[in-house]
Amino acid sequence: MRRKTFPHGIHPPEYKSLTEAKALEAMPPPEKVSIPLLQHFGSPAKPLVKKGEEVSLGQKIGESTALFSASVHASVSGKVLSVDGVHHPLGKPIPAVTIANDGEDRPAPEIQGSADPLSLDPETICQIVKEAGIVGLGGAAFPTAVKLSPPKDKPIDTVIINGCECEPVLTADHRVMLEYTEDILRGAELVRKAAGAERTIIGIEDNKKDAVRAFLEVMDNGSAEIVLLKTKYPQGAEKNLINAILGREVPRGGLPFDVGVVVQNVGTAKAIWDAVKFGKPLYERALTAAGEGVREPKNLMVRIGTPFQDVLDFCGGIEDNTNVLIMGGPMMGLSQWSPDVPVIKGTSGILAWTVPVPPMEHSCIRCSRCVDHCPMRLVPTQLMKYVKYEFLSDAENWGILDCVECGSCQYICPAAIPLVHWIRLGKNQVMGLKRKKSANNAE
Amino acid sequence: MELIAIFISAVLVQNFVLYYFLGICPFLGVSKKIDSALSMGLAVTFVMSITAVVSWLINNLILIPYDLGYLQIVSFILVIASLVQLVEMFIRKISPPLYQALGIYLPLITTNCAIMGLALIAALNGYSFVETVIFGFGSGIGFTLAIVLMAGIREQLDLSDVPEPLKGAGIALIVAGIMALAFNGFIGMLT
Amino acid sequence: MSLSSRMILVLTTVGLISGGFLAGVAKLTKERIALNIQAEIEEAIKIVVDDAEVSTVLYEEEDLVIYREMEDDGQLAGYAIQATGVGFQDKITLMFGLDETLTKITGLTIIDQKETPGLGAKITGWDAFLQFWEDRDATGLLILRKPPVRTPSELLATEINSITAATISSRKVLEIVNLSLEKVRGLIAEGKIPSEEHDDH
Amino acid sequence: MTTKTIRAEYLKGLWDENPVLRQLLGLCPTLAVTGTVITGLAMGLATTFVLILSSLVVSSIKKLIPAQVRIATYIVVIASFVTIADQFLKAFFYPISEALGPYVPLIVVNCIILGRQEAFSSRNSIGRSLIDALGMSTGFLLALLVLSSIREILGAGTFLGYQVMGPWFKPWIIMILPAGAFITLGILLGIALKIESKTKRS
Amino acid sequence: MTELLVPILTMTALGFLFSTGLVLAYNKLKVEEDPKIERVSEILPQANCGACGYSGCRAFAEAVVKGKAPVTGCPVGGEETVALIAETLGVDAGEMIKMVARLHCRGTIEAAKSRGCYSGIPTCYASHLIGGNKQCSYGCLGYGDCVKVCQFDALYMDESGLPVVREDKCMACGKCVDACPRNLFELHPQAQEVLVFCRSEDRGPMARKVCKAACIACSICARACPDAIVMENNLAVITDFKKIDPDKIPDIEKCPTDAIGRIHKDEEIDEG
Amino acid sequence: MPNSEYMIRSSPHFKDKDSVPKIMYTVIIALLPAVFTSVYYFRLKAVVLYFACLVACLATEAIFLWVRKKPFQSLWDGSAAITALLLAMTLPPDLSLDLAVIGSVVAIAIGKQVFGGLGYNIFNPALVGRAFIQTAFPVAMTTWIPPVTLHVDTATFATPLGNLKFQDAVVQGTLAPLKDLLLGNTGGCLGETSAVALFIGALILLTKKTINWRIPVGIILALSVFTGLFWLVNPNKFATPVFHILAGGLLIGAFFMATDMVTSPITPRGTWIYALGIGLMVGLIRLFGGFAEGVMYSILFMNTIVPLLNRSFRPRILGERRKPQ
Repeated sequence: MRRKTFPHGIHPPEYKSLTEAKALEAMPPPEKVSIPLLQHFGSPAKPLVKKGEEVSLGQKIGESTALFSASVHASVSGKVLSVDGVHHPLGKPIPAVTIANDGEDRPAPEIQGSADPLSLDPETICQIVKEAGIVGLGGAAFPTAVKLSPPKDKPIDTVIINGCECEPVLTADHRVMLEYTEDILRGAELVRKAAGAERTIIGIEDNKKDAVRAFLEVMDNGSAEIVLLKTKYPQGAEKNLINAILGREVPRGGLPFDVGVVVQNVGTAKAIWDAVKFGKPLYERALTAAGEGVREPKNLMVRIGTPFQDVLDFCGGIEDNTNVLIMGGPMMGLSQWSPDVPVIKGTSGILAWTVPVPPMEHSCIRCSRCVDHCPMRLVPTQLMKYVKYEFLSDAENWGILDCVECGSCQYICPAAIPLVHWIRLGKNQVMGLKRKKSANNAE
Repeated sequence: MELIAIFISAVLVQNFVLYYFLGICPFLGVSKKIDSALSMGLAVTFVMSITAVVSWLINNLILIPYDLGYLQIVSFILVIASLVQLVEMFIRKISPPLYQALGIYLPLITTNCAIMGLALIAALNGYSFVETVIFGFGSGIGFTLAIVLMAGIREQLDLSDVPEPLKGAGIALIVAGIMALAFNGFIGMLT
Repeated sequence: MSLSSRMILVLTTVGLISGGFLAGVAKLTKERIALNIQAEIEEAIKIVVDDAEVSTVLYEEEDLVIYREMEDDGQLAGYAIQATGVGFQDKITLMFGLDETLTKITGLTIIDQKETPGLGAKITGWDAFLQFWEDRDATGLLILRKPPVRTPSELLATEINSITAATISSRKVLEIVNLSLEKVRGLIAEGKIPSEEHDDH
Repeated sequence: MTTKTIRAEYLKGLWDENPVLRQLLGLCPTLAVTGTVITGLAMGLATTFVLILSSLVVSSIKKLIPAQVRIATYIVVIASFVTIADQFLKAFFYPISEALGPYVPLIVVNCIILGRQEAFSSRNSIGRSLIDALGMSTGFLLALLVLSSIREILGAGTFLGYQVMGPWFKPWIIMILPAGAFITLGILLGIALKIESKTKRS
Repeated sequence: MTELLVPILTMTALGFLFSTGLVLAYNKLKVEEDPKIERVSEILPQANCGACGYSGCRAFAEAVVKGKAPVTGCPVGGEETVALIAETLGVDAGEMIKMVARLHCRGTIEAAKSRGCYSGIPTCYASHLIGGNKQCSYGCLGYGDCVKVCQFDALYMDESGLPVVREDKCMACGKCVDACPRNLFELHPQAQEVLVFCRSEDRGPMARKVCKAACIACSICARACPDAIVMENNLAVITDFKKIDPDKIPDIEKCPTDAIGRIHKDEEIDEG
Repeated sequence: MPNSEYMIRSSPHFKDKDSVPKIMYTVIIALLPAVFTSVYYFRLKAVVLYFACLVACLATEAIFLWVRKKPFQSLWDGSAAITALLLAMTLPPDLSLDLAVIGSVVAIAIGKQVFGGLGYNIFNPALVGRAFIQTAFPVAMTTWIPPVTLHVDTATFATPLGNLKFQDAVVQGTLAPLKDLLLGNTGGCLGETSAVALFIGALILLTKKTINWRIPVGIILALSVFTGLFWLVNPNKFATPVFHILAGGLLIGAFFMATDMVTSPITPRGTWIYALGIGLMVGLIRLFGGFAEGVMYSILFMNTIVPLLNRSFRPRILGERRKPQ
């Protein structure tokens, strides 16, 4: 099988051997879960329960109000302790429903599967997915229902199931592919039906050949194609994945719809199958707890709302000299200041790391490595300088808003400049200016 | 061949800015942004070409036949001043954005020594009519080249950590000095 | 009076006054300036032709002027040739002398040049370049001696000393002289110079 | 007008509003003729002559000129004086005039002169204009002197033609070339700004 | 005689020719511009700071002359400028209230707990982007973005880690208001003495945990002055400072965390 | 909680091991073969020149860092040392030390620090320093001595290119043999004579991907095509492209100077134009210009264009439509 890939990008050390052979382990539900009502950017869901109320497993406790928002469900059964702001992995305190686990895992009565999921029509599938609060499990947590219902004028021809897991260290998706191969295939079929696409392609990087074999074993002919990809970061980023597999380029500021593609993570595909077949809402997810600081790295099935501390304790605790705690992968993950934050739908990994003092920052020597490696073909150093010296309109012209913050540039930068941080800063400022402008125009 | 030599010499070898030190004011003043530098360069090129023609006519049809060499200065500057004012009014009428872009520098073309210098040097070199036109045009292009290169460099310097007292004119002059060194490479290429 | 007519009037008047004024000043200085220019050429001639007192223009074209030089007593002192040509950076105007027989160069001086200061500009002031022009053979092509020598005796009669690090400027001077000499020889062959003298004798 | 204001009017041209170092005016001649002190001085004096006389004329006829032909008139006045200066140099200081080349006629477009007429003489009395012109031209002369001294001493090892550096000194030819002029003036401007910011702070 | 006549004639002719040309061109091509714009523009301080909401002083002048902007639109120039502009345009200036920028946070290094060990670009905005370096998600981050944008030298960071406004120098241009990623600055009339020094919307216990100077929503102040102070999102808000009864100020200052109270004018004079 | 202070920072949390000092020291190592060759050919003179330039450059850098209150660590990042080495390598072996020191001071002060130090300079610092002394002291900078291995007893000696330009070496048949050019057994600047030593260094840089391969390739390509055309037309008057590549400072310029990251374009298309421009201009100067050698001027001239190139040749962003320009 020929290996496909996209231009540019980097190849950081993988560190996957620690956990890739470890089967997913279901972590026992903790005593207390805090389920934030907002798990991605957007507006928080409206709480449906009150303090003191009894809830059951899978019960909807937050109703999505806006388009780009998803419902949330109880991940344990028990009593609601509070509906109040808690620290959140994304930084700001966010209202969350805290539930004391009664240990019974009483399923909610409304949970009902459908006997023949593949016969459902697209609208129903979308509806179920929306009700189940499914979001993209790759990390960005984009509501899946939105992805499944593209605008009418943008016909979809291809569904890509993203099995790249290009982030170093993380192996949860890998394990999901090995252990839930059939579920993923079925979920993929549902996605294809819902989106009205003709074909399904599963993209897997060549460092996970066993997953390819697993798929080939269970696949009945023709239901999906498998494309082997050269291991490279950030292959899992939608735009690069589409470029790698189909050679299509998503237009600037556009979405995969614009080139007739829907991309779903393998975990999401499984979640869709679970939701449609068994009526199971998204209340748990697979994640990798690893890193130098974690004593026993593991792949885990964790209930949403479990505090990081509990997960880390389950993995034997962390080393004393741990000084970085990350939610997500090492390239795009968010550093956490406190282990009290809960696991959310987008938590693909919990990493504890011991990093040395950051290397001394030099001034940019224009080595152009960031230019050579940027998967979006931007000029990160120039963007950084435009932001630093406040030439925001130039930064916009040079495509700062196209940056996907994959971190390739900063990884490769010999001068150790916090490029991604600068670019994020610039993106925010540019967006702020734009908002201001449109507000002024609206006046 | 002679004409090409005059042209290339005016652009690269005896560049008005870097060799004759003419037009330093706009060279420093309007070289902060590439776009405005380009407009300024083109405006100067335009005015230079016209000046070359008109000053040649005056010099060869009036001043030399009547032995009025000493009226060169007054008559040239009068021509230039009126020309520039005409151009200014013209641009203001037909292209307000261009006028906005060049801002206060358009009137300054009057006192741009490059224009006056062009008329004088062309007269001094005793160029023929066609040579004068080529010389005027080439000098304008040379000015444009210098100012646009300078603007490119200064845009990059905007993103640099230049010591406070040197910011602006100081560093621009130093860059001009190094540019003059680099342009030295062209010396002797035409002879 | 309307604005327009006032504008015209003022500018015309200013032009009138300044014109008159300048004409006056020019009248006062004109002669001196002419004298200055004359003096410069005469001085150059004196350098290149010994005992030259009276000059007459024998021949004149765009880049070449030939003077005949007489001593006080009316005896022929030699010829001075003023030539202009392209140097390393810009034009070079120079003057060189020929003896009575038009076969030997008697000296050379640079009137005007814009060569690189301190380098090519040495053609005006560097003794080892200028002094070594005496007694060069003017009947054939002169060539450049490289690297430079220290005394004139080291040079052949057909050789010219060069300037270290300014080879091109020295070569340009040589080229101008060679070209002018060729022209002069052509003129002799055509009988244009020194024809008048032949008539005299 | 009190003595104090006269002094202040005069002194401002030396430093606070020094045309070259602070206002960046008249840079073309500043760069072009400062290869040797003597040409620098000659240029400075010629400029002084033109500046003072045209200030006098402009301030005395300022009321007669309609705004639309203001600049044209000033220029003719200035050009007349420049012509006189040029003729004078040619007649009595021929070698210097040769060395200055086209830069004497170019005094006519020296921004300092027109700038002063625009900014000062056309709005002020004859006396004040005179003082202002004197101050400005002294400032210009000083700047030329400083620059040309540096360039001549480093570039030729001489000052006003007299050898000032020992025989060990190798002249830096670059200093009398355009590149050296630009770099030296750039550094001078930097130093001027540094001094200014220091004095301001204290 | 011709020696004199020719130049005089030439110059006269040239002068005549060009002046005529200019006059013709002037009449044909001139562009009308309201001379008032120039005059107003000359009055303005030329700081080109954009506080008026226009791209520069000249743009503002144009807007004022065209009636698109109020004569009081330039906060930097102060009353004098307003008066001059009003006089030029012949309109009534109205009253101009001196405004100053004020910080709504008292989370000094000591009071507000820091959050982890921040290692990134040392600006408030950058820190704010990744959650901030203080446990409080609403408070001042202390990197002085506001000080950097202040054109009038009216802000400085003091040792406690908070920016201080020199009210005499503050021109109320609003740059700091825009610069603060947490919107802690607001322009207030200088006369307003009582202020809420907190923006935390956290519930009391959480707010107290992260910062000693946080508003813990105890509503003592709101009870003391119900007309002027209300509680919104766990935070005291002054709805109308004019309605604050001066006699009640001591009651307001009973705030257990000092999150509301008078601005300590005396101190600032010492430091400024 | 074992550790109360976790680090808060933006992603990514991984970092490649390469660093600015590493890059700089790789370049220095790559320069060493040529440095040693020059010491072999010019003995003590070479050692003293290298030493003088190193000391002067580092001292100037240190003074600027001190005055501008910048971290002193950056003195040892290797950039000043590279400038010193490159400057020394482009000096005539017999140059007096005061001139070398002036060149070093100018290189660091005017070439680099006035722009803000490492990473901000527009022009290659070593070349600024060299251009300065070349223009200031043209005679000293064009006086050459033969290498000790040649065993000739002349005070001055012409470089192969000087021979070509001023002595009509092709016509006279006195062109330096290619073998000498390869080994460096000829006159010229300290570091430029031995093509082999430079090739070894270039190989190091290319395999380590420290330099952009497009630049040397572009320069050599443009120069070969340009000089090759003239050579084909009249081999009796013009030297072969191979001679032009091996002689003079072309190789050191193409591999070590034009490739200076700070002063070369950051985009591939810009890089090609830059490289081809240098090659072409070297050819023009050598064949028709006033100088025997043109590498320094060509690189400096193209340096002035780099900001424009960087601006005009922004790469096409993924998904961006090609606009008709």
